[in-house]
Amino acid sequence: MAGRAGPRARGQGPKPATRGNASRKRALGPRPSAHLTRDQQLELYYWMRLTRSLEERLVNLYRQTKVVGGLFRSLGQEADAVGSAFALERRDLLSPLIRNLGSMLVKGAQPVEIIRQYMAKGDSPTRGRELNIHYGDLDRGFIGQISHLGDMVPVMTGVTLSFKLRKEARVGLVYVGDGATSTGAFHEGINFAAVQQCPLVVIVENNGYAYSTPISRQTAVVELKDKALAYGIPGVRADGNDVLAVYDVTKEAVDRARRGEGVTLIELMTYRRKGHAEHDNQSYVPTGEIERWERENDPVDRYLRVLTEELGVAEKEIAAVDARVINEIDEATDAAEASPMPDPTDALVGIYAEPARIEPLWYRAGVRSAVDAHERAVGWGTFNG
Amino acid sequence: MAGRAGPRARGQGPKPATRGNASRKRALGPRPSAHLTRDQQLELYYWMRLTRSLEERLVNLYRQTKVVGGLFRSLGQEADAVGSAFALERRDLLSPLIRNLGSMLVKGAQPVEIIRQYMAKGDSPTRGRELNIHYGDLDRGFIGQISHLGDMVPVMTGVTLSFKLRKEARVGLVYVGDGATSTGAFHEGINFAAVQQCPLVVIVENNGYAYSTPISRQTAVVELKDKALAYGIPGVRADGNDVLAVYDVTKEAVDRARRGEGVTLIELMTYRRKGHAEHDNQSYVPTGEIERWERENDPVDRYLRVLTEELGVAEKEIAAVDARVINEIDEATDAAEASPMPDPTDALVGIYAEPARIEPLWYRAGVRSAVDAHERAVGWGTFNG
Amino acid sequence: MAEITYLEAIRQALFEEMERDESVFLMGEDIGAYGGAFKVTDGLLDRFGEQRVIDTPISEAGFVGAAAGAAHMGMRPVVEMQFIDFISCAYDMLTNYIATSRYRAMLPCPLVVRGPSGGYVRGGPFHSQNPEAAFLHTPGLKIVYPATASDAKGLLKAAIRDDDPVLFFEHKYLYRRIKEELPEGDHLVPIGQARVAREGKDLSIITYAATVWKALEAAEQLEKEDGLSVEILDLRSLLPMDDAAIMQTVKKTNRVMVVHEDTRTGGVAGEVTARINEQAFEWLDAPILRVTAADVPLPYSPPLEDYVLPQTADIVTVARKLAAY
Amino acid sequence: MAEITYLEAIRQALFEEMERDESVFLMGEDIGAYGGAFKVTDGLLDRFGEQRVIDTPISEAGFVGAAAGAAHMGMRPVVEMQFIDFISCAYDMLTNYIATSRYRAMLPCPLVVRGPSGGYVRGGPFHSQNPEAAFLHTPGLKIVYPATASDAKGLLKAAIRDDDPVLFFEHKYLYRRIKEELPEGDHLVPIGQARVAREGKDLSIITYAATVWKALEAAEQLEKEDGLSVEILDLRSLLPMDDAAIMQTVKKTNRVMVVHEDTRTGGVAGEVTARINEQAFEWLDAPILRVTAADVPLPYSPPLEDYVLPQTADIVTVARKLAAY
Ligand SMILES: Cc1ncc(C[n+]2csc(CCOP(=O)(O)OP(=O)(O)O)c2C)c(N)n1
Ligand SMILES: Cc1ncc(C[n+]2csc(CCOP(=O)(O)OP(=O)(O)O)c2C)c(N)n1
Ligand SMILES: [Mg+2]
Ligand SMILES: [Mg+2]
Repeated sequence: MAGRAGPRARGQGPKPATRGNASRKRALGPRPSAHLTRDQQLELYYWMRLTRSLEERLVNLYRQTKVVGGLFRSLGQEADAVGSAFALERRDLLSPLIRNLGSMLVKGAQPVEIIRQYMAKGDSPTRGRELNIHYGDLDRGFIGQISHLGDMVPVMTGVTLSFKLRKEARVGLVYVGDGATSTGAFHEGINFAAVQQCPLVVIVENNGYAYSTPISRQTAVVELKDKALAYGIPGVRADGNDVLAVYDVTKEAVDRARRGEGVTLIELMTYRRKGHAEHDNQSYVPTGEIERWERENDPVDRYLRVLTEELGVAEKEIAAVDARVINEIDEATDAAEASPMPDPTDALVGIYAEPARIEPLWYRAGVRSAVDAHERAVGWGTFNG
Repeated sequence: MAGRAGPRARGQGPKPATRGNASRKRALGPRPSAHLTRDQQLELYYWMRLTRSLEERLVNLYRQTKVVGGLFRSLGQEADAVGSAFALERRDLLSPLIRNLGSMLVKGAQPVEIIRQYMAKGDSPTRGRELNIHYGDLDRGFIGQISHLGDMVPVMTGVTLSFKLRKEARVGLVYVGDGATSTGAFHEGINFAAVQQCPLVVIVENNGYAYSTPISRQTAVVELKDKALAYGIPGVRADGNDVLAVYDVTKEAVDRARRGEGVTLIELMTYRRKGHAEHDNQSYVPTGEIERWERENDPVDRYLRVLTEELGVAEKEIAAVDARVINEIDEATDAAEASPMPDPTDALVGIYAEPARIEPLWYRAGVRSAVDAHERAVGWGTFNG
Repeated sequence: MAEITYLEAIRQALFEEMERDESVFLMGEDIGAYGGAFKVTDGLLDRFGEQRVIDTPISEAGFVGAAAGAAHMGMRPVVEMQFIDFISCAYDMLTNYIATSRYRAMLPCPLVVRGPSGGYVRGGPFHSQNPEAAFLHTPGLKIVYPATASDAKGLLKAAIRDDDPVLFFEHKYLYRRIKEELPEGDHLVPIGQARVAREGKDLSIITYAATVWKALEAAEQLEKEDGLSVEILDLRSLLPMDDAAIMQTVKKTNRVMVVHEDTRTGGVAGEVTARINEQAFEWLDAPILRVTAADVPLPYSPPLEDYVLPQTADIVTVARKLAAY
Repeated sequence: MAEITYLEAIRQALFEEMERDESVFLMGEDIGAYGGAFKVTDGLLDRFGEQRVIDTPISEAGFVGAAAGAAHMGMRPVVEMQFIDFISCAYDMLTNYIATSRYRAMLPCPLVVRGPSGGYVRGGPFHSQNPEAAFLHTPGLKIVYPATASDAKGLLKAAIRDDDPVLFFEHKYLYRRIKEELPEGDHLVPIGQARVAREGKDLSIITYAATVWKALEAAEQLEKEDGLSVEILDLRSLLPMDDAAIMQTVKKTNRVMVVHEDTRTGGVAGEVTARINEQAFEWLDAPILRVTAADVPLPYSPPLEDYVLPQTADIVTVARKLAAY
């Protein structure tokens, strides 16, 4: 088994670009990305850079123990998140997972919100109730995930079913990891969406691992795109580290959904270069695998080459974006650090529409806050997203 | 949609025999059924006839209101149940569903047990605790189902995992209906079995309907055998109303499992000629569909033709089997009718190994039986298996 | 106005709410052409069409989750469990995703999950369940379990209009056994209010669903044979629970019995007892006694089922003990 | 002999039982090479190999169901939930298939489902749950929830040897915070017996899991500041529940508080209260008071979590009220 562990075993690794090309060929006529304006091309870089730099900032805060709970990275997966979300329109809705910070940013999530979430601040989007990037905003078009993997698939089936019932030309996009494809919720959700021909795009992010579990122990299929065959829907595979290829394959599926032709499953080949969460030392990863992906297949480096070599973007334009990103993150960090922690009694607000607030337990009446604080729990870094 | 309803829509109906032949061709060398002795060939007929006649007897008892609860038929599906179970060895284990009375009989279930179950008798295998054919016997090699569809798949994954872990050359067979393929349990169970290469055969009985729901509303795949593609296992389709074809395709999968080559999914094409249960008037079935299947594709008639025309079995041999069957069912009926109802306080026995019996509620201490009886409940005929 | 059954009351509620609000739609197994295993949705497909009466694959987690997604977008899904026993397959979706939605994500999730529940019908262990206790400790959910046709209609209409997720349990034993005239017009029963099903002064029986009728039977008998005046409180709503009404009857009779059909250990009666104990301990002249099913899966054979489930005679026995205490 | 932590005690129990009985094997997510999210199974793969330490796909219903099938065949599976919160995905399998197996089919189903439970660790709503109440009303299951390293080891070994399915909840707050010397040899703690964690005469605190430690803290303070002698009963087993031990402490002190970390409504405290009320009503000099979490999903931010969960000061407040009653 061990030998089969990790993506390399299944011939991924250094040159998935070819697969990406494969998916490009599928496009009728010119690739959708051929229509991107120069600004949009630069924008894609901006989102990827913002995603990476924001996570790096979070790592600093985590090391300073300013982050409450675990920290999750999408290092090396930025193209998959950004390129796919970029294929949506404003009115469309996506359901991100823990590796989809980039998707949320594209959809309008603010760095300051993200940092406040990680710092459990009272003015964070969930007012300190939920962890890390577990939040959403229907107006901006992203919905908050829960930890239980697979559950967002049926939920997005319902979201897109409502689009269909109301004849709105809107599309839904749901992300699942390679590991989450094993859940019953994934199965029940896609199957129902396929029968109902919901305008739904399902993106399976194949990053080689589910926590420590390689795909060889997750499923006996070789290509996750073949899961589509069980639902009578198209399944395609693309290079998840080629942001333009991701944009192309997603855009085609989104257009198809908007045309009322139903569900598409997309497998994006990528690689999780960091551990499941910051605490995970990746001891289970074959030596050299991470380094090789970093060296040969970093999505930001690859896109930088496309920008400078193929699209004629000047170094100083890139530098300007980088500067803007750092500046935005600095401002967000300052704002988040200045934010207050929640008022304890806010915990009693908003469990139901009516009553809007529940009564404190009798022995807590008048008590503003809990009396004994607790130190940071051992091992809490292992909490999952 | 309505047009697509029912099996006919998917090009089944009159001539699934061809598909059966297709599956025969798959066999390497001579079909396994070519090795059946003449006695075994007759035995197959015996089991099918016993299944059908026993259910007919149960219908009489049901009309006499001697059956407690609903009555489930496998009319027109006897070949699928009998032919598949016949491909197992004594040491192998199967998990039947409500349409698999035939499978249970082949595995040694006794008509008197079945009738006692339906009459809720105290000496029935479950002592009146469970309904209809919901019971099992590991020694004889069949396990009791629960109502929740799909749940038996993970359970059989575990049964066969234990065979593998203990290096026993035993095989497990689990039946699911077309409808049950939509459950998360089906997905999680097969996927895990496939990864573990368990010696498991999964038979999907495609009888065109789940209660009133046609396959077109159950899934967007055209052939349920393609569900196998999501698990990296072989999927084959065969004519479920050709008992020899069923035996052949199952035997091949069973041998494969016994060789340690893992899971096979088999789709058996058949048709549910009766309602979901006896109360169901099948108003949702396109007119003529049932009659056509009865006329053109009855598994017993078809096998009778094979026996008499191809295998040279004499009419009087058939008549002898029929007589034996009726005789056995008469005896079983008499024995079951003479059986006592359960002792009420037996309800307190055997919920745990220790204590073997729980105490009655204090206000029931000394009470032998419940005081007020209840009339037969309206609508209980709709209870599912 | 004609008398209608508990089942017809439920169908009327669905019909009226679908007429009133086009965002209301139904999902479930065999609810369309077939009209549902108990025919509760019979005729609704013809009236409202396939877009609003959707037959689902056999995937309780799938379509309950889909209901949540649709609810987020402003729809008002009403989901049928063919038998409530299958709600266990959607347990994660209901307790983790749906119940927490408003609190953790400020995302309203107005939906109703309904289905035939309860025993006394020889349904066996998987077609007779009372799942209320499994959800009682899930903040964010509401739970109702009506005992009359009038409450069935009024509470279902209120549940569909409620801005939070409601589990609506229907007792299948009552579907066609009870009939009554319903109030004219837009009949709503507010969630969270108990109902005094019978006035009395000697002792109180707190119960809900089918056992309300057993309590009424017992009360008649106790009145005749013992001259006891029994008050019966039908909770109707389990979450939120009507503490005020509970304490009122406790303070009136000082003797309390809690009756439910569900198994004893971990059942709703424990919660009721704890609340009385905290809020009206001083008024108790006797221990609060529970009449419930025995702690076993519900067996199917009539003598076994009748022995396991609470019966009128049990209530009578316990009431006498309570009165004599 | 050296002191070991609650977590090491659990690993020792697994190790010893796997050594003793080769039908014992483990299934769960990332329990092999990685050793589990909390490293509970660390080293077991090396010692026992891939056949007995099986990494599963992400399918709680799938591998819990598989455990049942293997158990039928004479194996003794021990299944890990990466976090107990995910047991909700196997709710149907546990309550309908596994719990009923012996009763409806005379089919033994000896297996253990274990996993990190509980809060006080900033885990948020989906990594802090206490699911015991959801299973308490499921006859056929056993439920244990140890508070000490010694009980963790002894109860897990007993659970693995038990002929019925056992839910074994481990409190992650205690994993590495508490240490003690364990008895030598084959240390077993029988399921179904409570433990007096502290002797006292003025009032009783009935609790389990992490709040046992909060109760002990409170008891010290009450002794010092109020001269109150507090008895603490650690239930350890919730199903079956040790009525004898409960009534004994009630009859000794006549004043009772029930403390648990789970939400209040529908929590285990209700069942304990009902049992005391039925079996020892005469001995009560005061109402039974509950100290629990507030009825909301557990929020993640420290000030919120600390406010929602029961704290030592709450126990002190309520104890004083109880003593003065
Ligand atoms: C139902 C469920 N079971 C277990 C977990 C614990 N868990 C959190 S993340 C994770 C691995 C997810 O892997 P994958 O789906 O591939 O996503 P990735 O982290 O690789 O992006 C696991 C097992 C969970 N969150 N939900
Ligand atoms: C999880 C679950 N949901 C719903 C039901 C109710 N139910 C019982 S049988 C049935 C239809 C089953 O159809 P299929 O799987 O095709 O088997 P068939 O009856 O056709 O043999 C349904 C919906 C159930 N038993 N389990
Ligand atoms: Mg992954
Ligand atoms: Mg079918």
